[in-house]
Amino acid sequence: MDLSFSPQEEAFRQEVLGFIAEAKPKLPQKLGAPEQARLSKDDYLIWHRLLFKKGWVAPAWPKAFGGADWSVTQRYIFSTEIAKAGMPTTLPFGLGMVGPVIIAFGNDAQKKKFLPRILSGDDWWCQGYSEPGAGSDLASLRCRAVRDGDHYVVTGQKTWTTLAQYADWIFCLVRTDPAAKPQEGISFLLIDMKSPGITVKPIVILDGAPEVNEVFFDSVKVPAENLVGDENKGWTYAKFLLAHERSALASASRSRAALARLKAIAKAEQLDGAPLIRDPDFAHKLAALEADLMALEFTELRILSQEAKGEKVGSESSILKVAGSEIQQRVADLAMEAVGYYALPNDMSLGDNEAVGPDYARGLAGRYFNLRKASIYGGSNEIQRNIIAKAVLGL
Amino acid sequence: MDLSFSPQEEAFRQEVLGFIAEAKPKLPQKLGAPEQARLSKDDYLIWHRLLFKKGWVAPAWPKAFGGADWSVTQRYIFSTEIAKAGMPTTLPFGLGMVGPVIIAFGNDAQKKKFLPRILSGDDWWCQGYSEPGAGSDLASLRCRAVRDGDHYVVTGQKTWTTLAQYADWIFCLVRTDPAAKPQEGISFLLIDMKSPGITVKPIVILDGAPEVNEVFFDSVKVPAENLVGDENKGWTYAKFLLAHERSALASASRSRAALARLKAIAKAEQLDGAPLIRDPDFAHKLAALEADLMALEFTELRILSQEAKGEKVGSESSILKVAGSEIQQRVADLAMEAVGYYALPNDMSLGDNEAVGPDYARGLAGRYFNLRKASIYGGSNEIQRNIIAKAVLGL
Amino acid sequence: MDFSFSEEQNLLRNSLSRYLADHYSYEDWRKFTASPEGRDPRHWRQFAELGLLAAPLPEEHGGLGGGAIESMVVMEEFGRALVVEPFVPTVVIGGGLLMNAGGALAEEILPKIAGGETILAFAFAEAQGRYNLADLATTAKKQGGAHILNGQKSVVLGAPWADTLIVTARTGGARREPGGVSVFLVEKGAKGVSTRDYAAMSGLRASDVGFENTPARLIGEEGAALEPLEKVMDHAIAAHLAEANGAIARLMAATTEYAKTRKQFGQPIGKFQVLQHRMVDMYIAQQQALSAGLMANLKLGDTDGSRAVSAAKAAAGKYARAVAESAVQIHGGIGMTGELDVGHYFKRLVLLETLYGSPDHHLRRMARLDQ
Amino acid sequence: MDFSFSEEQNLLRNSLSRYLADHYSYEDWRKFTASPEGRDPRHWRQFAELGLLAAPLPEEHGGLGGGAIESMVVMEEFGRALVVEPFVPTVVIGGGLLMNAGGALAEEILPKIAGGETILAFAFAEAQGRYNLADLATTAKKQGGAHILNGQKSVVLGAPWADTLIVTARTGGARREPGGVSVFLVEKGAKGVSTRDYAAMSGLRASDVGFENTPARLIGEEGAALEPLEKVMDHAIAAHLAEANGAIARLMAATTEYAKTRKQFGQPIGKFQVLQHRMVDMYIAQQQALSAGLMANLKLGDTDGSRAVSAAKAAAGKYARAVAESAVQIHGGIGMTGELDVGHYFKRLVLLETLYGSPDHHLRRMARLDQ
Repeated sequence: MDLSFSPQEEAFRQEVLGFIAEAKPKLPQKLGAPEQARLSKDDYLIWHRLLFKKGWVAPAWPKAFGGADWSVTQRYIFSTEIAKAGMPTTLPFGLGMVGPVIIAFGNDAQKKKFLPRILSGDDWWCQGYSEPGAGSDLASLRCRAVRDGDHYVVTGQKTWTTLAQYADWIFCLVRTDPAAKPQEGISFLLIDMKSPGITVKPIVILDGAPEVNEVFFDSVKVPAENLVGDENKGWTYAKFLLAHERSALASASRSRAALARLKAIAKAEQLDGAPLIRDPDFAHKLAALEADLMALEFTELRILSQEAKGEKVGSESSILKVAGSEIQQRVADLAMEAVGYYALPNDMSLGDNEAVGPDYARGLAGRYFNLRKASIYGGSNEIQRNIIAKAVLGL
Repeated sequence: MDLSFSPQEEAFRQEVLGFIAEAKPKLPQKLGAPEQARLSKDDYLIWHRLLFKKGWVAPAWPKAFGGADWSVTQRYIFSTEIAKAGMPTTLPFGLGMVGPVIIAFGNDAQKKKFLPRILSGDDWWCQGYSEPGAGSDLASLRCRAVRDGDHYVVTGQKTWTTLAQYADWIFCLVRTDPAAKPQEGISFLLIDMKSPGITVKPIVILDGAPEVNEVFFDSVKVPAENLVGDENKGWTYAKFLLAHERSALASASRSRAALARLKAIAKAEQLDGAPLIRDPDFAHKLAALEADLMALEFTELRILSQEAKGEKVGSESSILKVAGSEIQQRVADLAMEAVGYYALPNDMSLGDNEAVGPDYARGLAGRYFNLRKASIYGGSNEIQRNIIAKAVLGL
Repeated sequence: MDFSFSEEQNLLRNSLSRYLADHYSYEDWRKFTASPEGRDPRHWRQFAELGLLAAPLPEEHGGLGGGAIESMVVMEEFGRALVVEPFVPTVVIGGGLLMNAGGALAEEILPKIAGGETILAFAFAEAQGRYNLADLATTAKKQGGAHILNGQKSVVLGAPWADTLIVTARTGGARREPGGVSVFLVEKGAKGVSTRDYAAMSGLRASDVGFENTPARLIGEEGAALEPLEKVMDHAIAAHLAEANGAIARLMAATTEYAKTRKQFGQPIGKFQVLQHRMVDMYIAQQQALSAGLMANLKLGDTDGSRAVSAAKAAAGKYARAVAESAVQIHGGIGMTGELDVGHYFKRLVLLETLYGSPDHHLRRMARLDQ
Repeated sequence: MDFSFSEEQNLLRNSLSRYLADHYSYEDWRKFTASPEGRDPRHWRQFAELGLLAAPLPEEHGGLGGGAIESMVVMEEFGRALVVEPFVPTVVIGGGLLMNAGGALAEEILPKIAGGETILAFAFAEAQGRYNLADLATTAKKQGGAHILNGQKSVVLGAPWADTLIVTARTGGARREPGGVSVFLVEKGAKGVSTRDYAAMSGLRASDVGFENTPARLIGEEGAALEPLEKVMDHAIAAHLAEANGAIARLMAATTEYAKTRKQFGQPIGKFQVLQHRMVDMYIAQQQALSAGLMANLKLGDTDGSRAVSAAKAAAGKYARAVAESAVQIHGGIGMTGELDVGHYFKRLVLLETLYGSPDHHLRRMARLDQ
């Protein structure tokens, strides 16, 4: 029973801290305040390329493909320190999603063609899963790909495609055998966003940000060599990816950093002439939230320590998604509450205007509204609870 | 839009207040403090008979059967004032359940035989619905009644039978046609508790009180004249009764009275040298609870005003059961919290001992545990939500 | 005891709801809230013609002699249609303070309110003051026959559309002291008024407003405005509770409708038991919020009226939030979009939860009024 | 970073859990908790033989040299079996205060604790004091070489079985002042000790205890006990969090098992989605409570140790209550009975929620330690 890191791990942590100290001044300031950031493609890429140069952009990838091949604990240390320092995460679509799928199921040509450009940031990827009729229920998707000689012809629509407006490539689940049962007959296809017949239409969401998009495919020709693995086996790869996504740790350290910013706001805000943080009601909510977060941090550590020992962690880690998203939402809610009336004009839904009121109020309401997605996207919390009920509790 | 009572209603309220002022000194003191009361049969009957003498024991029954035949508003005024004054309710099994069923579906002989003795309190009734295998799912009950000449032979078991230990009679749902579909083939039978073959076994519940029982029937002979209505039509009568039960108003005024007692406790208890009621955390919880209760009082009034206008109020009133039970439970929880360590010895599970600590602490923990039943008995809150989803929201 | 509306009140509701259905659809709303002006000025004139603005005002000042119930009817319909026009600041607050003060100012302004000839905004909040009406850094001094205002006000809703501001300021006493609070009428075009206009959530517009030696006309008695202010704020809160109930009704209907048609896993999502129960909880919250709003409006002016208003504000804020968050969750991704109206109703409810005091603020007020 | 237990700790757990399975079944428990004595005295002797009582104590005083993790292991198993014996007051609190004070009293008593020759109870609560350890009306005065105690203590858990009491009293300072708090050892049979014994929820026994000029032996420094007391209470709370986790584990297992077998409407109730999700929420609460308990125990003694303990106590209290209330609700009527063990675990968790400070008390302490 030991809470401390090994000397090697501690040395690694110091190395990460050193890197952060060096990198931080090179980053635009808004990268450190996710409540207020509306990041451009370049903003994201600055950080991506700094990590790439250091060889740290793909912590979990094998060395052979240019990854850092870190242990679970190293990855945890890295993402925790990054979060503490208020640095952004890299986007998951290339590094965390399609990359691992190509590594696991792609052929050599695909590995050679795609992996280096994911690492370097030369290719920006997005994810083509959800459809208007298939949100949490992926098996019912209808976007068709028909084989025609050496290529597929893709027709249909994807939606909720995050940051598709910047993307060079999209990885899609498409239906290749409409006669098969819902979960069969699905294939995993890589599609060049510059292909004729693709239209991207932004969806403005609650906080006013053009974060997600609809992507339309009108008889888009896709070379057959862009099929990953076997035709009609796409569901297997999708499940692999979902499992990969769920076990992503360290959302707690993001909430921890957001909580620290919230406390700073509560010290600056006034109530009846005293700092808001001294108000019994606010202090109570803050403490209750932090207590839950501290427990969540240890839940992460417990799962981490299992993974580090090589034990298989299954759907248990879904609780991190459920509890983690609820805590994220509570932090955002309390931050919005903390600024009182100055939350009202600051939901970013009317453009990139400067803050009204104190600078820290900017974007707080938008953040609260935006984070409603945390319990919807990536398998809603209802779906997560279904999974836990079945897989963990055996109900 | 008018919140006040009509002059006639106000005059009635004054009459009720006069009756209460007169009756109160005649009642044992414990009848006024439901948190601490462990009532005997005699305790219940004192109050019952006072009301009977006044002609008020059956507010909703027609005059022809000895009832008061009050309007909905009168009934509301009566039960509200009774609750405010800290007086007990009468038990529902005779007056509120089997009585109305006999009035609606019984024959003249049954009316003559049973109704007067329900009114006078000479017969104590209990309810034989639930069975070990059939709690919220009444349709699956198995207690059998086989017709044999001029009587039925009843074999089986009932459970959760409240205060059966005092009962002279039990009204039972029994299966008379085992071949029929689950909800058919059920009959409504009145059974003398002194019949040979009946055994009553107390179930001790969380607060230590012998409030409910198991009732066993071993080839109990029941005269066929004790069948209410038609054979195999019992489900209809049961549904009639459930609807009758749900629309019982004025649980809010009970919670209001309990809240007043809770406030008195919070004024007497100390925290850091000041009354507990001044503690910001406690005051916050108290105010939040009272705000919900005030809304519930108006929800009751809104339903009352619909009923008073003769509009049919359906499953909408199920929300009174759900919201009302949750508020009841919160009041009990906060009362337990208010007395701190002196809640621990006072759950009554080890006999009728005197209070340990302040007198008002007696029974508070027991009350909290006991009231867990409020969301279970009489159609659990899950069942109520199923009903509302279907009948009100049309889902 | 009777919760039915009078014939006049039903007429008022029907004519308003018909007007809004015809001229204030969500499509219309999207268009004019995105325009530079942020509203369509014709609506205010039509509201005057429909008699809304006169409904709760006294007959001797051009009103129709109604009261809180009329405001409740109007605001519930406004809530259903996400109306942005400042009925409460103009009619309930402005009208209320003037009625209360009486005198020449009331004679002058009340008929203009009733006739739709003026739009008022209420400038009360200050950066340090949060929900405490007496926490004022803005000051006013008597200079000759008039007053001179100096200070800064935050998030004055509707100010970009207003011609006149109602402003709270200190004429004496220390910060947060009950005595020494006064209320003034200020022409928006007056000397020394500076404004920064911006959009606020759910289609509203607001301004931060500065005053530098601005001439102002005193409403009521100098230094004794806190009590009438609290009273008028109770009326404003009660009216906004009705607005929230209109918005809640729309979210409730949209969500159950969506749940009946949207299919996942081969059946309408409304068949999933967890979503059914969640919608039942929404329904219970809706019913409780309705009750809270009714209570607040019916108890205005009673000895326990302020306590009832605070209880209702606190409880209804919680109910509204629960309904709104569930509405988005059950709609899923589509509920997150700015295109669907659900998100805008959500934002209106969050705005109303904050406006004139958070639930915590009102629970504290409740506890204070209990002692 | 490693959350695995050492071999010795696993051995300790295994031997204890085997003993409890063989000799401390729920049937046994029902019998001896209903007996006049309320316990079976053989168990305490067996606990001594199994080395539990020595496990967390230092070797120089007859202990086995373990610490908080050993207490955690013991208490988790105790929680699973609803054990009533006062391990925490005797070993963690008594042992902890004596270890901290050192000296002759430690030399004398610690080996007796380790050997199972003494049972201690901790008399700290007073009617007016609630969870504030310094809010003491009980006083002690030096008289000759010894101290003389006067006062009243409330709900002293385990006191009916104890031979010796640890008592907090004021030797100086005003009520609630940090300085002037002292801790004493008092023979229960000493002059002037009066007790009223009674049963407390979940099979425990307790006493209200009075002292009238009772001779008492000072533990540690006079008037400076509050700091070491707080430290030892952190250990006690951490141990009880492990106990709660044992009880939660039992409720969780009982509930999912019941849901798989109990049928309603033609299928196991565990097939109903609302109950599935409710059990998932129980599971999440269980996992979070486990984490909170682990955090509290691992951070004892760190600079932020007390804050972590308070956070864990507050959060775990909420989780435990949620699990327990759901366990009863899902069991339905049967969960309401005193015959099923579920209700007793529920009561133990409610008791532990209150013991040494409610969740609100600890959230306040957390906030205080943050400033």
